[in-house]
Parts: sequence; structure tokens; C-alpha cells
Amino acid sequence: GSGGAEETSSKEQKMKVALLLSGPANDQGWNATALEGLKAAESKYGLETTYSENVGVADTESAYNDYAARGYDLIIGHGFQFGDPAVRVAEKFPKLHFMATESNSQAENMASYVMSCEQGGYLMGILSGSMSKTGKIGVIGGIEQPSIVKELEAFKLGAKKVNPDIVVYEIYVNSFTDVSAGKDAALSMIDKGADVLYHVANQAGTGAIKAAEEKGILACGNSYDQNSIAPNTVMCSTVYNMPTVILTAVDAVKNGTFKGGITHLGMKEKVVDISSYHSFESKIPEATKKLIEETKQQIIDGTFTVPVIEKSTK
Amino acid sequence: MALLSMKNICKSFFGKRANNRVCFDLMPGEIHALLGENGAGKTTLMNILYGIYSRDSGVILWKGQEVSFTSPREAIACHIGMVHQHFMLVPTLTVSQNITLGLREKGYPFPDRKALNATITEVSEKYGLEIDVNAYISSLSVGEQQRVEIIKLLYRDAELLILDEPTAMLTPQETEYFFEVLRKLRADGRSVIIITHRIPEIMSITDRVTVLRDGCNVVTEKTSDITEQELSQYMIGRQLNSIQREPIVPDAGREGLLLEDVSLKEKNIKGLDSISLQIAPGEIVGVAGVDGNGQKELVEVILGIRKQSSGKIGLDGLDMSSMSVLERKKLGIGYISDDRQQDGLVMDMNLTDNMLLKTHTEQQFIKGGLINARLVWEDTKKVVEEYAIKTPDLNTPLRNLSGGNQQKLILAREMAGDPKAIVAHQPTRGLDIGATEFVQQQLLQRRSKGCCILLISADLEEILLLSDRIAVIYKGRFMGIFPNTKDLNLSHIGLMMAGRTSEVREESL
Amino acid sequence: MKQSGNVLSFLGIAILTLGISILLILMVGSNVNQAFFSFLSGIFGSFYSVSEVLVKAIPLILTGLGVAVGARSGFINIGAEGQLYMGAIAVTCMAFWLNDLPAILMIPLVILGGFVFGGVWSVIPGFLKARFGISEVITTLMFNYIAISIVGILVRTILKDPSSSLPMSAFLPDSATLPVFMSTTRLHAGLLVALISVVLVWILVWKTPIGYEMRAVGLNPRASKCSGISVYKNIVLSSLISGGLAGIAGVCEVSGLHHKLLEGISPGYGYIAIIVALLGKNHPLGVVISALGIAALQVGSLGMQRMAGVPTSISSIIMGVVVLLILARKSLFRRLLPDE
Amino acid sequence: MDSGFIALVTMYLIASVRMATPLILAGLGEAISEKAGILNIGVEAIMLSGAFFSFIVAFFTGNLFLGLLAGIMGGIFVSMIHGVLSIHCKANQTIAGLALNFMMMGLTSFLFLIVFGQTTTLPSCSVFSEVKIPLLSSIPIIGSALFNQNIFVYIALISIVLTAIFFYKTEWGINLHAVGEHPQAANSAGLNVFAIRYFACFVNGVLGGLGGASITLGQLGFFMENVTSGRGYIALVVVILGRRNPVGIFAAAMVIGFSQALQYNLQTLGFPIPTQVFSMFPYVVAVIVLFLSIGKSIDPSALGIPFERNKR
Ligand SMILES: Nc1ncnc2c1ncn2[C@@H]1O[C@H](COP(=O)(O)OP(=O)(O)OP(=O)(O)O)[C@@H](O)[C@H]1O
Ligand SMILES: Nc1ncnc2c1ncn2[C@@H]1O[C@H](COP(=O)(O)OP(=O)(O)OP(=O)(O)O)[C@@H](O)[C@H]1O
Ligand SMILES: [Mg+2]
Ligand SMILES: [Mg+2]
Repeated sequence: GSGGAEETSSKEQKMKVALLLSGPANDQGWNATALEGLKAAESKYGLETTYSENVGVADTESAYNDYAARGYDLIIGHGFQFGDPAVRVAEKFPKLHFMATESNSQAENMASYVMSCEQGGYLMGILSGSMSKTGKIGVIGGIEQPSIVKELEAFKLGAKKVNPDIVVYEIYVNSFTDVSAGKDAALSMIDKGADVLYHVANQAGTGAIKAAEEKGILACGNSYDQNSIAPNTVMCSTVYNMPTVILTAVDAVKNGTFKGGITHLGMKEKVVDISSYHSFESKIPEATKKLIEETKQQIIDGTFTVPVIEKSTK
Repeated sequence: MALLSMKNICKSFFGKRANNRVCFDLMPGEIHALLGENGAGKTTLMNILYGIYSRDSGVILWKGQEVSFTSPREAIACHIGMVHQHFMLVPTLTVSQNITLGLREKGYPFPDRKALNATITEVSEKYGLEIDVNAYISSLSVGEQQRVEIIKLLYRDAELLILDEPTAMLTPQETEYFFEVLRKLRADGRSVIIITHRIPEIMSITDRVTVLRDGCNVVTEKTSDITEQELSQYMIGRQLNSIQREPIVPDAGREGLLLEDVSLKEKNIKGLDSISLQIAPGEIVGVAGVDGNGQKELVEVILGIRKQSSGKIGLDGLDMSSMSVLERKKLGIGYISDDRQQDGLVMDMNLTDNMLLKTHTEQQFIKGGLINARLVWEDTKKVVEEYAIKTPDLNTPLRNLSGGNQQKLILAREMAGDPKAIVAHQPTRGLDIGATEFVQQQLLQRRSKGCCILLISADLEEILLLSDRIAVIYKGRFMGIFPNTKDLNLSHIGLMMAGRTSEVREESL
Repeated sequence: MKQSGNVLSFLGIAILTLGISILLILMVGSNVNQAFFSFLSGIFGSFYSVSEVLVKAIPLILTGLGVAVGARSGFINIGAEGQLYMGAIAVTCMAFWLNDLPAILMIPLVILGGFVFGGVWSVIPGFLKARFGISEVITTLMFNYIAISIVGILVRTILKDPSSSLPMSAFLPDSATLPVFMSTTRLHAGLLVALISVVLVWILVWKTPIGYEMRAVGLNPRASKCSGISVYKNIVLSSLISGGLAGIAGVCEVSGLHHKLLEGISPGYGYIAIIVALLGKNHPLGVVISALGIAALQVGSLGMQRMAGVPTSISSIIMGVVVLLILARKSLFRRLLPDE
Repeated sequence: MDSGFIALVTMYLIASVRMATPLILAGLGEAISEKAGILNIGVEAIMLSGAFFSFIVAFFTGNLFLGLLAGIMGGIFVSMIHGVLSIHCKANQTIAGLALNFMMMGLTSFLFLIVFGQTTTLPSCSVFSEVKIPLLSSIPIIGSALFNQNIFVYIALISIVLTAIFFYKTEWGINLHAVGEHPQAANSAGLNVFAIRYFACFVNGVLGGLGGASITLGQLGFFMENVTSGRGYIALVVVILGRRNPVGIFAAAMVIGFSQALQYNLQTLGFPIPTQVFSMFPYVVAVIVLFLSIGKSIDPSALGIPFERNKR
């Protein structure tokens, strides 16, 4: 790398943060929330930020390398596949800080921040399970990988908790972007009688919500408050508070406490949360709302831990 | 006044002059021959007239009006029609669909096929051109396809018919018949431009003749005022040598090419029916017959391109029945196909690469697993000189060579290395008299070197000229095989070609 | 005159492309100067960036070469993407299976394995085309989707790193990784593999009887058949080589870059390969040049995104536009060019 | 038959028709183009363009029909670029199509970004609702699958019939065939090869644009980057599977649609195997169908070959 010399001088000036996204930045989901987080951190701390979207597996390492060479203090890859390349580049730039979300890689100056998405999924499971009249609900996954699987599994557990006999259909559409596939998958569940849907599939999930809206059934959103997509359909959404994740990392860098390793961030850290119920406030039974509130509190207290199941139990 | 006059037409392809200030006049109601060597620019001139090629300069007057067709559509609108050297028919459409292609007949765009067919039949019957209107073009013989082309013009009420080498593929009978049609057309007041290489035909049917050479016109003359010798003099700038077939004693030591009871059945259609034939070394056996009677099947079975259903094929005592094409060729069989563009050449490859089609399997051209490009180049250069192939250079794609020169290259390739047998299918089709003479002499030369030659031709003259024995093929069967003697009864051969045997059998055998 | 006309016409294309790029950059509201500076420095800015162009060119050369070989015999290979993944599977399987082999044996073996896997993935469509006349365009395309699914299945099952829950294989043993030329870059010995392949393919196609046969079959199968060349054999052979080369590209990506198998290692190299091959006129040397050009364009626009915030969709647009302009060159600049 | 079974079949049919519609529309267009000798690999680009422009216009005007029209225009825009390149410039058609795919992929996401910026709120519009056709929709099983659908399904069905008539009953169909089979002969017979090929490209644009619009205005009500996700390529497959025959294309699209529907349903049964096993199902089906229907589907002889006047 040619930029090794610059590394030190930049610290006194603005701190520089770069974000790498695996898909399009305006995907109304996973990537969009990360970008929002970056923007939030920028305005809060007056950072100098930049991002790259659609960074493919093949280009990840060079993207890290390029930002590192240009002296970015913190380089964040948003997704598990950013882990390995980050470790490799981190070795070459020991004074900079690297991070990947949902990964399990780590090094001296490379940290993985894992969001406890399963906590949100569990609550959505409770909500969906109690709102179902048919006793059948469905969940659409993007690609079958741990960060997605754990949320789907938690969703199933949550639903089973309120209704042990509930049938939960699950489909992985093997894409986060194929909206039509998401919709078609959702429709096939609706055809089978599912009356509440949840998704962990980014854009493809948006297709699922549209299907629910069209067929007049209920749905839960994911990533951010998706009520705006279909106000009469989306009861509640799991919200990933990416700004908090990024701010946590930026804080650590600023305070010099940034450490390599794997950090889990969940409801306690306000990284995972659920949205308000919007117009469904009155339609959801009080008991359900109460159960959800209590469970959330237990999770925050640490008195209840949502099991993390990373291998699908179909 | 001239019906058509073309003045100072010039046309170049890639900087090469194909037409150089050519002038051409046509009177109403005349049959006018356009004559010239291969590559003289005849087809180019006619394509310019018909709006297929754009000219570089020159003037065309049609009925006194200056015209400039940018597409055949406009030529057709002026009642000019053209039958191309390579037919312009869509093989996957029916006769009727081809004939009305591009027209806006009654009911367009929903054609009333029945009514159209009736009109077509009417036209075709008027000139005695029989055809099955519902047949697919791909199922027709060449002669029939030509009939379709002519009906197509007549259906469009062409006043001028341009015919590019129409007789090249016809049998004598078909040709005679075809000339009758032309005479009827003339009587009808229509004019015909006919491109041909056969001087006797010109003498018998045309009113006037124009000769082109190297893209320039040499002469235009009344046919009655000119002799055959003068014509060939104008055309190739020298007299033709007459072809002499010396009697040779066949080499009895070798068995030659042997076919024993060979039959071919494909998709339940009998292509060949118990063909037996032995060609001795130094012998030419000519196969006469109307195109499409199993000739193609016969050559392809001998070469191994198709597999016979039963029977044996051997060369000099070796049974090749189950050998591949390559193995047979390596035994020493040369093959001259009737369809040089499809079967014989790779049109988009240059001369050297086309020579390689055969030589790439020969050890002498391979060095250490690689093709010895130098040697191939030298070999090709030698061939080009020896056979006087007209080409700008050895890197020219074959597509840009005239038909005659393409054929010469095939000949050179297939005759290299003293083949033991040669299968020549229509070897002089479309060639000018000079080239035809050349090919025929080459065949005779091979004969004298002890090569067994199977010559298949629709041109009976050619068969009579070259063959030691003549076989007549009809519907995949040999109707008879006779020695080619002076007292041969030609009309009997003609009858056998039409499938009538009983009357002839006993007399001539 | 001829020469200058050609040069001028390419200059014209460059200017047009530049114009369109400026327009696009202005539309997103970025600074044009900065964007171009970052594009160029994305390519030439540092040793590392130049090496990145080469890194990207490796799979493009190999897959492009594969497509070109197929095209020579008339085998339209849309399936380089899938064949690349099959090569990637091969190297991963073999590396774990032959674990203890020294690198000197391992590397040639995995390359061979990648060739075979990629080749098989393409020889099936080749066989179906030669034997039954089934369009290879559709089978190779379908095989892409299937191969990608197979990778997905494998990284979740038998090839999954048991110590991790992520859908990825474990790291390959060191003996199966290609050496890196310079430790500061990612440029690996795959470049040598690619260049050697180029030379071998050039010799094969243009200098040997086999290559000659393949070309003849591609241009006129009927005439080839009549002169004793087996159309069947040549289509099958060229489809094998075609897919094999793409398979080697997969090997290079895994053992040169990622050192493990995971999904998404190819951002569509197999599709871009078709453009590479056709722009390179299916000639090995042409393939190298067009692969370098396209690699530079991509690396440059990645740089542009990172430094000037111009979305990478611009590179996709520009790649398309450049290709379209080159296709239209002879018509656009008819005045400048000599008649052919 | 037991009613549960009928309901199941009906359900599958409805799902299949829904998934087949964009493929049918784009496939018919491509078939017409290929019949005339123009091989357009850029169906994906045509559809993407149709999807994008139909959405943008529907979003800003609130009028779905204007959106539909814009989708058609978008499709025509792309296919005519391809047409000019392959007909006028005599360029390599495969590469032109591929280049268009790359270009439109970039352009649509670029324009989408320009228009809506970086947002987390999804811009969306309404979709064409289902229209029940009186009588026909009450036919058992196929009634609700074919005749209780949105406008795109009807357009697709009508297009099948019209294309079949066009191909097999009109002189135009013959002209189209001649131009793709033997353009020199067609030219010599007085047909305007260029005009007919442009016409074919035009129709390809119209139908492909409709196919794209059917995704945004018929199914989703919004646009996203790469919303077609390779359906254009599948449409190419459908054309070959269906042998460029309108009814064949319908059947092929239904087979793909059906196997798609089936894979989702199999997934919900919850077999413990990676989901990729299911998602590759439609592609495996395509290959198998192709293999079972061996017998050479013959391409038009002049497919992909530019027509040149001064060439012999
Ligand atoms: N489309 C073309 N492209 C390049 N060269 C051509 C083309 N058409 C004709 N030529 C060249 O122009 C010259 C005249 O060709 P033309 O076909 O007119 O000859 P011809 O007199 O009809 O010969 P033949 O008796 O063999 O038919 C030849 O040298 C030929 O190679
Ligand atoms: N068989 C066909 N297939 C496809 N398109 C066709 C076919 N025939 C005609 N067209 C197109 O349909 C359009 C209208 O056809 P029409 O036959 O009226 O042509 P036109 O442009 O009026 O020609 P002209 O007036 O020169 O005869 C034309 O633009 C033509 O390109
Ligand atoms: Mg001629
Ligand atoms: Mg008109």
C-alpha cells in the first residue's frame, strides 16, 4: 500500500469512515439502514464519510485496501462476506480499524459486530402467532445464511410460544433482490392459508409485503419501519439501528478502545428494536402487546435469551 | 428503339473492377445472350440492372426513361424479372408461397391460397411449366426449382426476363423443353437476357449476343452473323482445343472401384436400389440421369458421407464399406461435389486454408504436431499457378472468387497426390468454356494415369465426350450400363433417363 | 490515411464516451474533474491499483478465451459463468481431498481438475448440441443457474467449514494457493496461468490440425463433413476446451484470491467474457487486449465510486455504451474509414 | 375428482400463469424478432426498460395506462437501438444484445437513483387490478387461472392468438419467415428486408416492454434495481423451448411458471435440505424438457446474420 504514510496525520483532523455495501444502497432495507447509520454518525461527530455500493465478493479486498491506503480510520463492511478480506487487509494496515457486521472473523484491529436480530424475529413471531386466525403463518428468507437463519428460527420459536400448534411455512428465495420471487413465494404461502407473513429478505421481502397487502392479510416488516410500504398491512417491524452500531464503533475508535473480536449488539444496546404498531395499536389484543413488551424487557434485562440457531431446522 | 440500354456501367468490389464502362442494349422481343468467362462480370451487370447491387457510375434507360433501381422491388414494378445463378427461393416455403412472395394479391394480408394457386397453375400451364404448387422447395429437384423461378417471373408479368445460367443444370431434354418455353415467351412479345457458357445453345436460341471479358464489353453481334469459333475467340481470346479421348487399356492388375449391390434407405425412402458397378483403373464411367434420381446419394455413399443400408463398396480389393470419410479419402479417393459452396469449400476461409481441408491430415504438411504454414503456402501458390486460378492473393476469402476459380481450387485439391479414384459430380457446372475444357482435360489426364473415375453429370454432351461406359440412373436404380460407342442410340438413353426401360433393353445390350 | 481514419474513429468513440460520462456525472451532481481524476487514479494511481486491473483481467482473459475457442467451432458458450464456478468447486474439493500434496504437485493438479470440471460442465451442452442439435445457448445458460445453486448447496453442506456457521468453505491448505507476486498486492500467479493459456490456445487454434478442424467446422460444418472432418468430435472437443478454460478461471479465483469457496466470487465474469471474446474477435491476442480494457474500465469506475461518489452503475452504462459505439463505429464514422 | 385436488390444481395454475405472463409477452416478441433473423439477447434490457419507464410514468401521473404506454416506449427504445445496430450497422447481434443488458441495467438503476435519491421509503404506485371476464371465468379449473387476472394476462393471451394468426395465416408471416430464412431471396422477390426486420424489432420492443411493465404495474407496484432478475434470459429459453411457436411459447412459459410455483410449495413442506436444491428446480426442468423434446428445432437460416445488399 502506498498510503501507509498518511495514516497518522489524519487522526487529528476529521475522522474518516468508509462503508462497504454488498448491494444497492437504496434497497429500502439492509443496505439502506447501514447508509442511514453512516449519515447519522457523520452529522453527530462531524466525520468525513464515504461508501461503496454493490461491492462484490471479488472486489471486497481491493475496496478495503483502497480506503485503507487513503487513510480511512474505520472501514466497515456490512455483511458476513466482508469478514475475511477485512482480516487480510487489516494485517497490512495495523494502525487503522476494520469492521464487518454479521461476520465471525477477527484480528487485532478487526472487529465483527453481530446484531442479535433473532431478538426482533422472536417478538415478531409472538405477534404473528397471536394475530393468525388460520393457525398458519409464513416467513420468507433471503439467502440461507446464519444471519438470516437465526432470525427465521427465532420467529418460529416466538410463534410456537403463543400457539404450539401453529404451522409456519418458510421459503428461502435465494436472493435478496428478486422482488418478484419474494412476492411469488409469499403468494404461494397465502394460497396455502397463511394469514400473517414475516420476511428477512430485503427487497425480496418487499415483494412479500406487497403480496400480503394485495391479498388483504397481515405482515411484519424487517430492517426498518416498513409500515409506510403498506400502512394497512404492516403491523410492526423489526428495526436494526445501524446508526447505533456505527456510532458504537466510531466511539470506540475515538476513545482508543477499539478492540478486535466479536461483539454482539442487541436490544440492550438499542441496536435491535421493534417499531410502533401504527394503526394497529388498537387492533392488536392488549394481551399480545403486553406479552411482547414483557419479553422485550426480559431480553434487555438478560433474564431471557433468545436461542441463536444458525442452522435451519426445516 | 431499344427496350433497355445500359451505358458505361462501372462497378468495383474492394477496388477491383467487375464492370468497366460496360454498354448493353436490348431490343423488344429478342433473346439476347450474355457471354463471357467466369468472373467476366455478367452477373454483376445484371444484378446492377435488377437493383441488387448499386452501380458506381453509368446510366440505365428502360423504355427510354432513365431508371435507377435501388431494390428489386422497383425493378419488379417495371416488369423486369431475374432468375439468379444461385436460385433465390426460400427452401422452407412452398412453391406457391415463393411465387407470390412480396406481392400484395387480393385479400392481402390474408392470402386466398386456393385462388392464388389457380392463377399460378393457369400461368404455368400456358407455358407448359408443370409444377406441384403445394410442394416445399426443399423437396424439389434443381430443374423443378428453376421452373418455379420462371413461373415466379411470369406470374409477376415480367416483360424482361434475366436468366443467369439457366441451363447449367438441365438435361438435354429439359433444356430443349426450356427453349420451347423461351420461344413461346418471345412470341408473347417478352424479351430475355440469357447468360450461358454453352455456345451451341446460344447459336440455337438467341437473336443477338454480347460478349464480356474482364469486365469490359468486347462485342455485340447478331447471332446469325457470327460463328462458334469466333465466339470462343472473343470470349477467351484463343481457340478451344478439341478434347480427344485416347483409347487406353485399363490396368487389369487392380480391381478399381467396386460397388456391389449397394442400397440406401433413409427415413423409409429408397435413395439407392441395388447399385452394382465396377470401374476399372483408367476408366471413366459416366452416370447420366435427371437431377435428383439418386446421384447425390450415390456419390455420398461412395465417399462415406452417408452410410449404405446394404451392399459392399471396395477400392482395389479393400473393403471400405465401414470406413469413415477420412479413411476412404486417405485410400486415395478424390471428391468433386456438385455444390461447391456448401460441400466443397469454406467460403469464409482463404485459399491456403481451403487447401488445408485435405492436407491438414497429411503427414508431410505437419511438423511436430503443428501445421507447416510455409509448406502449405508454397503448395497453394504452386496450385494457383498451375491451375491458373485468378485471385488477388492467397489470403482472399473464397467467397470473393468467381465460380470457375472456386471450382479450380477444388479440382487442384482433390487431384493432388495421384488419387486412385475420383468421384466427380457435375464438375463443370457453371464453368465457362475455357474452364470446362480445363476440367475435362484434367479428368482425362487422371484417366491416363490409371485413376478410376466416376463422372456424374446432367450434361449428356459431357458424358458422351468423356466416358468409356455410360450408366443411366433413374429413381436410385441403374437402368443400364453400356459402352460409349459411336453408334450409341441417344434417344434410348433419353428414354431410360425418364424411366422407360422395356423398349430399350434388348436392342442395346 | 487508412490508419489515421481508424485512429480518428476510435478517438471519436472516446470523445463520445467522455461526453456521455460527463453528462452522467453532472446528473448525479459530482465534480467532473474529481471524477475523472479518480477514475484514472483508480487505474494508474498506485502500484496496487494497476495490479488490481491485472487481477481482474485474469478471470476475464480465461473465460473470454474459453468463449472464443467455443465460438471458433460454432459453439456459443453463454455458460462460462457456471463453468467458472465448477472450476471453483473442483479446486476446493481437490485441495481438501489431496490435503498433504506439496504445492508443486497440487497446483498443476487443481488446475487440471478445474479444467476437467469446467470442461464437463460445458461438454454436456456441447454433446447435446452435436448429438441431438439441442441449442447450446439455452443449455449453457441453464447450467449457469444450476452451477451457482450447486455452489450454494456445497458451501452449506459437505464443503462447509465445520468450525463456522457461515456458508463458506474453510481456507484451502497453503499448498493449494497460488503464490502472490508481490506481498503488497493481490496479483497472483493466475496471471501466468492465463498468459500461458493464451499462448497454448493460440497455438492450438491457429497452428495445429485440430485447431484448423475446429475453425473449419465453425465456418462450414457441411464442407467439413464432406472432407472427412468429424463435426461431432470437434464441437465436443471445443466445448470441452471452452469450458475447461473457464474452469481454470474459477481455480485462479479461488486459489489465487479468496483461498476458500463461497458464493458470489464471480460478478458476472462469464457474461462479460462473451463481450471480451467478441470484442477481441475471438482471437487470443484480441481477448487479452479487450480483457485488460474492460478490467481497467471496471477498476477505474470502482475507484471513481470510492473517491468521487459516482455510482458504479455508471461503469455498467459506460461498458454498454462503449461496446455499442464500437459496434456502430463503421457506420458512425463512415467518412473517415476506407471502403472495405 | 375431489374438490381439494381441483383447488390445488387451480392454485398452481393461477400461480403458473402469473409467473408465466412476463415470459410469454417477452418471449413472443423475441420469437417474432428471431423469425426475421434478428437474435436479440437483450430481452432482459428491453424488459428492464419497460419496467422502469412504466413505473416512473405511472408514479408521477398516477395513471396506469400512461405507465403502460411508457413501458412500451421504453421497450421500443431498447429494441430499436439493437435494431439499428444489427440492421443498419450490421453489428454482431449477440454482443449488441449483451451490451444493452449491461447498459440498461446500469441506466435504470442510475436514473432511479437520480429521480428518487437515496431513500428508505419505497416509492410505489397502484397496480392493475384483476378483471373478471363474465362467463369464461366460471369455467372450472382454467377459468380463474386465465380469466380472472389482470390486463397483462389478457394482453398475453391475445398476443398469443394474434401472433399465431400473424405467423401462420397471413402473407406478413410468410414475408417474415422469408426474411429470416433467406433474405437474399426475399430481397430479390421485392420485399424490403430492412423494413421488415425493423418492424420485427419494433414489435419485440412493444411486447418486451409490456413484459417488463407487467412486473411493475401488474405485480409489484414499485421498481427496484434489477427488478427483472434474469427473466429476460429465461424468456430466451422459453422461445427456444417453444420453438418460436406462439402456442409452444405459452406452453414453455407455463412449464417454467409451474416449476417455479412448485418449488415454493415444495419448500414450504420443510425438507431439511439446502434451499438451492429447490431454486435450481425450474432450470433443471427446462433442460429436461428440452432434452425430452429432442428433434432438431431448426433456427431460421439467417438468424444473427446481417443482410448486406452488395454481398453474395
Ligand atoms: N459481392 C461481391 N463481392 C466481391 N466481389 C465480387 C462480388 N460479386 C462479384 N465479384 C467479383 O466481380 C467479378 C465479376 O463477377 P461476376 O459474378 O459478375 O462474374 P460472372 O461473369 O457472372 O462469372 P460466372 O460465369 O462465374 O458466373 C469477379 O471477379 C467476382 O469475384
Ligand atoms: N411480412 C411482414 N412482416 C413484418 N412487417 C411487415 C411485413 N410486411 C410489411 N411489414 C411492415 O408493415 C408496415 C406497413 O406495411 P405496408 O405493406 O403497407 O408497407 P409500406 O411501408 O406501405 O410499403 P410500400 O408503400 O412501399 O409498399 C411496413 O412498414 C412494413 O415494414
Ligand atoms: Mg455469374
Ligand atoms: Mg404502402
